[in-house]
Amino acid sequence: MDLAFLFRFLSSIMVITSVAIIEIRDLRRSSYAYMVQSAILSADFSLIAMMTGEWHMYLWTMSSLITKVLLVPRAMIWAIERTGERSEIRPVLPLTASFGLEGAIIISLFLISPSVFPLAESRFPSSIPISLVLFMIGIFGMLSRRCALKQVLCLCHMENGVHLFLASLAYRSPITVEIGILTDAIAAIVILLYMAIRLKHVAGTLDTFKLSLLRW
Amino acid sequence: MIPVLMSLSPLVGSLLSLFLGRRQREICCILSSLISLILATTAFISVKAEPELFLSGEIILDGLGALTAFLISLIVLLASVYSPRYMNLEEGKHRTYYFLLQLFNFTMLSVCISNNIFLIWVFVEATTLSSVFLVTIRGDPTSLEAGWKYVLLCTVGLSIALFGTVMLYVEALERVGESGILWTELIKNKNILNVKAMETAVIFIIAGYGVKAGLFPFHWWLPDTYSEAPTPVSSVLSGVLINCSFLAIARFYLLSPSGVASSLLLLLGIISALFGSIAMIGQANMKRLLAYSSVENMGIACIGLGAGGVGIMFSIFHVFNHGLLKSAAFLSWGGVEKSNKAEVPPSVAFSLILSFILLGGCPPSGIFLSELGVLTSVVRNVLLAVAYLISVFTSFSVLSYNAMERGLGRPAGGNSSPIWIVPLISSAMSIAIGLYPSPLLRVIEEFLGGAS
Amino acid sequence: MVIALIPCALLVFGALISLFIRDKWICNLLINSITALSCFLIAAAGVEGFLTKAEISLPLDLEMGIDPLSAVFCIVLGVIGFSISIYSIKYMEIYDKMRYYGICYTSFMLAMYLVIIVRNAFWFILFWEMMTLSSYLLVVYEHEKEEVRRAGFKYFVMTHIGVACIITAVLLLYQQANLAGIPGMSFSSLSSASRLMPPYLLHICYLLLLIGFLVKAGAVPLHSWLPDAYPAAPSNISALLSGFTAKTAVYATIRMFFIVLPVDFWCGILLISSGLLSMFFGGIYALRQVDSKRLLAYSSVENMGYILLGVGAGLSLFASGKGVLGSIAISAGILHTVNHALFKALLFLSAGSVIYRTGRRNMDLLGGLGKQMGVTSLLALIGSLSASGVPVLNGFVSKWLIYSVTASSWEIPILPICAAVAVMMSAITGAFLLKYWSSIFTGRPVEEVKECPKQMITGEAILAASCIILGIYPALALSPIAEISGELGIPIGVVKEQLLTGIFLIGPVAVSTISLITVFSFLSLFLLLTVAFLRPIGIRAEPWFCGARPSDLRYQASSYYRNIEEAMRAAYIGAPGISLRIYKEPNTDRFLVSPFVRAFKRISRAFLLPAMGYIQLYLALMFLALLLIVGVIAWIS
Amino acid sequence: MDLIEALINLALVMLIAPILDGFARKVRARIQCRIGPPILQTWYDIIKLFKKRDIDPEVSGKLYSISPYLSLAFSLIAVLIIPIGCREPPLSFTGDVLLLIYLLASSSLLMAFGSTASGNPFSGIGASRMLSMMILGEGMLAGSIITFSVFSGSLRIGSVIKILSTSPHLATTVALIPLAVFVYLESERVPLDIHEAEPEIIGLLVEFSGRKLGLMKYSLMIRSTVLATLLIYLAFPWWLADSYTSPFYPISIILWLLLLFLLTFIFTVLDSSLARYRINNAIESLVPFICISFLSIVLAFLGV
Repeated sequence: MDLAFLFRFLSSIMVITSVAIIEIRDLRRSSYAYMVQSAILSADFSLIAMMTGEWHMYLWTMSSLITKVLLVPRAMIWAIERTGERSEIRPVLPLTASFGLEGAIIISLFLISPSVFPLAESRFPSSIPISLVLFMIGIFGMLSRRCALKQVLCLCHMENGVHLFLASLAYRSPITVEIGILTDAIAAIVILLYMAIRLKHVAGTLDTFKLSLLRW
Repeated sequence: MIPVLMSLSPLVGSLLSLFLGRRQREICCILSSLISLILATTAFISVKAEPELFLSGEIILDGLGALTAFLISLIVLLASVYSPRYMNLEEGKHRTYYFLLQLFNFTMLSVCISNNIFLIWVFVEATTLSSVFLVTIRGDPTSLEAGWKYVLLCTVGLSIALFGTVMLYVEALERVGESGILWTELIKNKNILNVKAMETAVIFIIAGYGVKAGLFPFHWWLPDTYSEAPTPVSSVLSGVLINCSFLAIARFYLLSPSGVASSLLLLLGIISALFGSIAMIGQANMKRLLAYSSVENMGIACIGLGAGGVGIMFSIFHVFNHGLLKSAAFLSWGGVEKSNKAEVPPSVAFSLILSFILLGGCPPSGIFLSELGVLTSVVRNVLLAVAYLISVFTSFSVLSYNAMERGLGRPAGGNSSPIWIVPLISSAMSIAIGLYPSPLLRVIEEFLGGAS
Repeated sequence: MVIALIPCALLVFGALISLFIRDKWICNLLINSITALSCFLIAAAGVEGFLTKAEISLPLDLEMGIDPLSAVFCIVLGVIGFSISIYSIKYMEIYDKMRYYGICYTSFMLAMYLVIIVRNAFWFILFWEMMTLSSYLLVVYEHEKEEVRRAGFKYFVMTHIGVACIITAVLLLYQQANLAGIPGMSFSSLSSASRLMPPYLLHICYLLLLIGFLVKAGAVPLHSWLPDAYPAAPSNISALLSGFTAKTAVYATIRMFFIVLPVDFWCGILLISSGLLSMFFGGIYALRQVDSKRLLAYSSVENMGYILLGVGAGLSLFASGKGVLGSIAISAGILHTVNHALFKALLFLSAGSVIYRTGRRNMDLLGGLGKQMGVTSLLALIGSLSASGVPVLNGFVSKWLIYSVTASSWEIPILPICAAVAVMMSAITGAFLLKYWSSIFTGRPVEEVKECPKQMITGEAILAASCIILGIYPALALSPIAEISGELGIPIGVVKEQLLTGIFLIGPVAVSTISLITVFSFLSLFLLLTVAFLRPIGIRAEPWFCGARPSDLRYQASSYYRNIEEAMRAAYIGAPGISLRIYKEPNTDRFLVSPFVRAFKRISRAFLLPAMGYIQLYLALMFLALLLIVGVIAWIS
Repeated sequence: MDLIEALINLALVMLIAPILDGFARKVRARIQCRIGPPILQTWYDIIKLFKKRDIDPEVSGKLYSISPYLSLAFSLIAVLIIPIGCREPPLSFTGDVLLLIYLLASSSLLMAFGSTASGNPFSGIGASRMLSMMILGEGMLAGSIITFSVFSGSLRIGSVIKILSTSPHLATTVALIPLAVFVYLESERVPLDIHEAEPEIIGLLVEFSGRKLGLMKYSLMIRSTVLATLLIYLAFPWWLADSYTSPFYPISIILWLLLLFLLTFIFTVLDSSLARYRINNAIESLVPFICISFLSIVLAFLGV
């Protein structure tokens, strides 16, 4: 069972978990799904570390484990309790339509990614389309969901995609880069959650359709 | 070591201000930005054609960086001198305001001096995060909504830029090897980089940083953020924040000024110039009007960048002038907001009219020169020149109409507290540059000489 | 050439000084004396410019030079500026924003002076823009009043449309110069560039420059800002505006269309037709005015019609090969510019002194001031008589010269018809100036008013004296003007000989001698007059009111030419169905400016449609654009 | 500028003008079947007026007392420009036609200024009416004279008459009509003498009395004679002597007098048989003549 096959298998599971994160209505369970996905991501990082023998990849897996698997879901649940939001506001798109769109995104990205990103000769060719899929699904989630907290979750999901892309291609970059990018991602998520709580407290709702007073 | 000290002094100032009393906090904020201004001017004066490297290549001091750093520290100093008199915040907000203002200053200065392509991304992202709570300091639903949009849109945009940077890095790794992460290495042997891969990377970078710079299809967060933020913050945001992202775009564009990237910049530039100026026409809220004027001016800068040759020099010069005058316009508008609606103190009215007309591009101002320079670089293609002229004339007439509408007409009165001197400093500096631009142009030329 | 630079330094010094003087009276005195001194020096520079054709080029390629054309306009600016500055020492006391006035007035004077001596297109645009801006700030001097602001805004928009056209035209020329490899933006390089321009581009340049200059001159198709802007400005400023700023447009037209760009026949025809329209509509609308400064504003439009007729005739005659007659026509146009500058400034200053004392502009409410303000009424009389072309005064000579040139150029059929219309218009000029003078200065005094202070009288007296001198001895102005034709490639000797003694005056009589004869006959009659006065003066009695009660019977200014207005109802565009009681001003900008403003507002609303506040929409638009870009690039490569 | 001819012309016109007016009053009387005053009656009136003391209104300004002399001065200068008897007028140069128009216009303008200066509102009404008529009159005069100059190719009255005498054409005859109407208007004949309506004593000269009234009337008469001679010579340009020294000169002077008396006779017959217009239908009646004068310019261009 060589590591490359294991790497590809784990990445494909991540695609399934990403669809789960977007579709699950209940905020608490979708953050759990996010925790699962981050765990798989960290496993991927460790595999890359083993394969390339880069010592600081281990550091990267450790930090992503601590932050993505423990810290962010904890913060998310804390925010869910503070704002009292049980489940998501009914999204505009019905279930089947969003499933269909996500499927279309996945398939189209797998087809066009080789022509757009001619990085065939990199060590992990398979991870590029997968990270793109994660990224686009995250964006699609933010587009189609009304609840602010759900948008934050989709943002974290998108960050996972970016980090996978980063790790699989720029695994030889110095440590300062990884620390910087990771802190930025986490800081953005924490700030967004804090603002979501303030919004709930001040504006009374987390529905972004109602939060659109600034026009023209 | 000057650039490192220059960026660290606001960081130290911000941390210090957490533990001080109300008055001392304001003074500490002003002091730290003053120190960073002095260091920035010494760096600007001592800058040479060849970029100097510090801390094993991580920190760089070249023409473009020094110029933007000087502008940033100047504008933040003006804002920090302006805000004690303008803002009346209770204790909690007062502390966060001054802490974040200096932190914001630190992040922007470090963008100018960072040589590592990833660190540029990290610090630009940090500028967004540090300025969010400055925007939502007022705490009412609209400012929170503006902050929400600001963070979400900028983070998503910048992640696109991250994609581009990673692709660039992979390409550099192959061609240049380990040290490919440093911008100076890349610029030295940019001709051996594979053109095809570079193109897609630069496209993604332009799109990504374009979100922060406020180019047309990505600018939607700009008007809401500027109109909701308190005036000194929006003067810093509009004056210098978009300069940082423009600096990033310029640095990466200079790596591969290929056909596709330059035509993309020209396309985005002309659309944002036209959109910005026409969107300004019907605006009632003055700050939104100035926001759309920022979109328009960034469009003009991108046109200059895309046109290449002398256009690049004048676009950098234009962004510098625009920073000066946009913050002057916002600060003088703050003066008008401060005086009660019935009457406008004559000194504030004078600084408002002066800064708005100069921002529009009236002859003595630097913007007139840079707009003329960008026009000469784009004058070959008649269609582009005509669209460019339309946008420049519309923005000039709308800005001067609004200046006259709000400056004149109300009887002179009200307390003209001395804060109106602050915007006058930057307007006077812009007039001086307009009449005698050669030292600035020399620095930019040396930088461009080194880079190309 | 050094004398030419001293006034600039003085004016800049004046502008800076006025910033720091708190006391109103001292600031006013200082500003006006500085401008008076610098205007005197400007006139001296003009005279010196005749003797030595001086050129100077400062750094940043700011070339300046005084050739005969600039010299004539320098002298005119000097004389008018000097008298207006002296006048405004006392006049500005009724206003209080002295520093605002100080900065704008000195920069306005400086900009006008530099516009007429600069030789570089870039700096020409810069000073033209500076002149427009400072004149705007002066027009909105009393910006507390609502209609002043509205008039100022219309002035701002229309003059800046003109400036935009001029900038575009100069840039077209500059682009041509770049392609042909000719460096720099000086007039000489632009003229050589214009020679190798494709004809269609050249005609676009002509059209744009025409629009730019006609807006500034206030010729009819683009004059709708003028009748609002002049009354809104304080009187000494409107005197300067109508006296010289409109003339800078004439200077620029002559500079551009004769010296820089190749001469073109159809531009001449355009100028002539615009002149004809301005004469006709300026005169007719002036007949109806009840506000004194509006009447004078429309009279400026009319006189600009005469000037454009002269210059346009010159241009078309030049283009059709008749150089000598063409240069005489231009000299006639420039002479009328000089004369009009003098007597229009005099009329505006007299209106100003009436406002200084009574504070009113509506002629219906004024009347009978002639008794108390004797000297002002005499000066106003001199102004209005010279404007309506009474032979001894200066208006007659230039009008007569323009008509004789246009009437005697039979190749271009339109010109004699213009001459006929012009003669008819001169009668209308006499009519509305009679209305102006008599409704203010004659009849029973409406209120007790003292005479105006000395400075205002001296200011007006200088202008009146120059009107009379140029009337009696026009060769004083004609010989320098004739030298201008030397610039246009016509030997000066021929033009001078033609003008003063030649085809225009078969036999020994020169133009100046006609006036000598009139003076001679005056003298003889005055002798008769003095003899008559030896006899006892008649009785002073109540005026005979033909039996009516002599209470406050007054002949209102608005009822002066009611029948003529009735007959010419068709000519008043934009005021259908004149009901003489409700006086509707024909606002041409109802269908010229406001539709554009509404259209622009709608377009900007349409552009902003997607900004509906939904963050999802913004994200969707962002990614749509990104997808588009990536798709196009993938498709290209 | 030969002085003798100038003096002769001046003397002739100054002498003939009042006599013509006397003759007109005699003819009007004859038409109304009454004997009427002697022909020299107008001279007697003027001499009487010069001797009388005049009554000045106290609100009148200085211009009120000077304007009669100014308007007379301009009329006298106009005399020097028109040819009397011989083809070369004493003061002739290119463009003297326009100077003639201006002199006559400013003479009546000064009269209007003087009358308003008298302070009486009724003289204001008179002045505004006179200027309304003058505006239309100038239109007619300008149109016709420019037709003559375009047709004859020069702006000198002398050469205009010389060329006209060779070949009469439709354009010139058409141009004569508005000129004749203008002369009729200037000579204060009934249908158009609104501003000097004697019966109601309202009009321009209501405040003038004594010497000033005499001077004003005298300048009016001289102006109408000058215009009458211009009309005569443009209509019949044939019997003009070459110069005042030629033997044919006295005969042409007599012919000139006869034509003047004939013209006055025609005008007076018209005058006494028509009723006076109100101001607005007077204006409406004059507008067609302006169109005719501009039409004649176009005809002159077509070389008809």
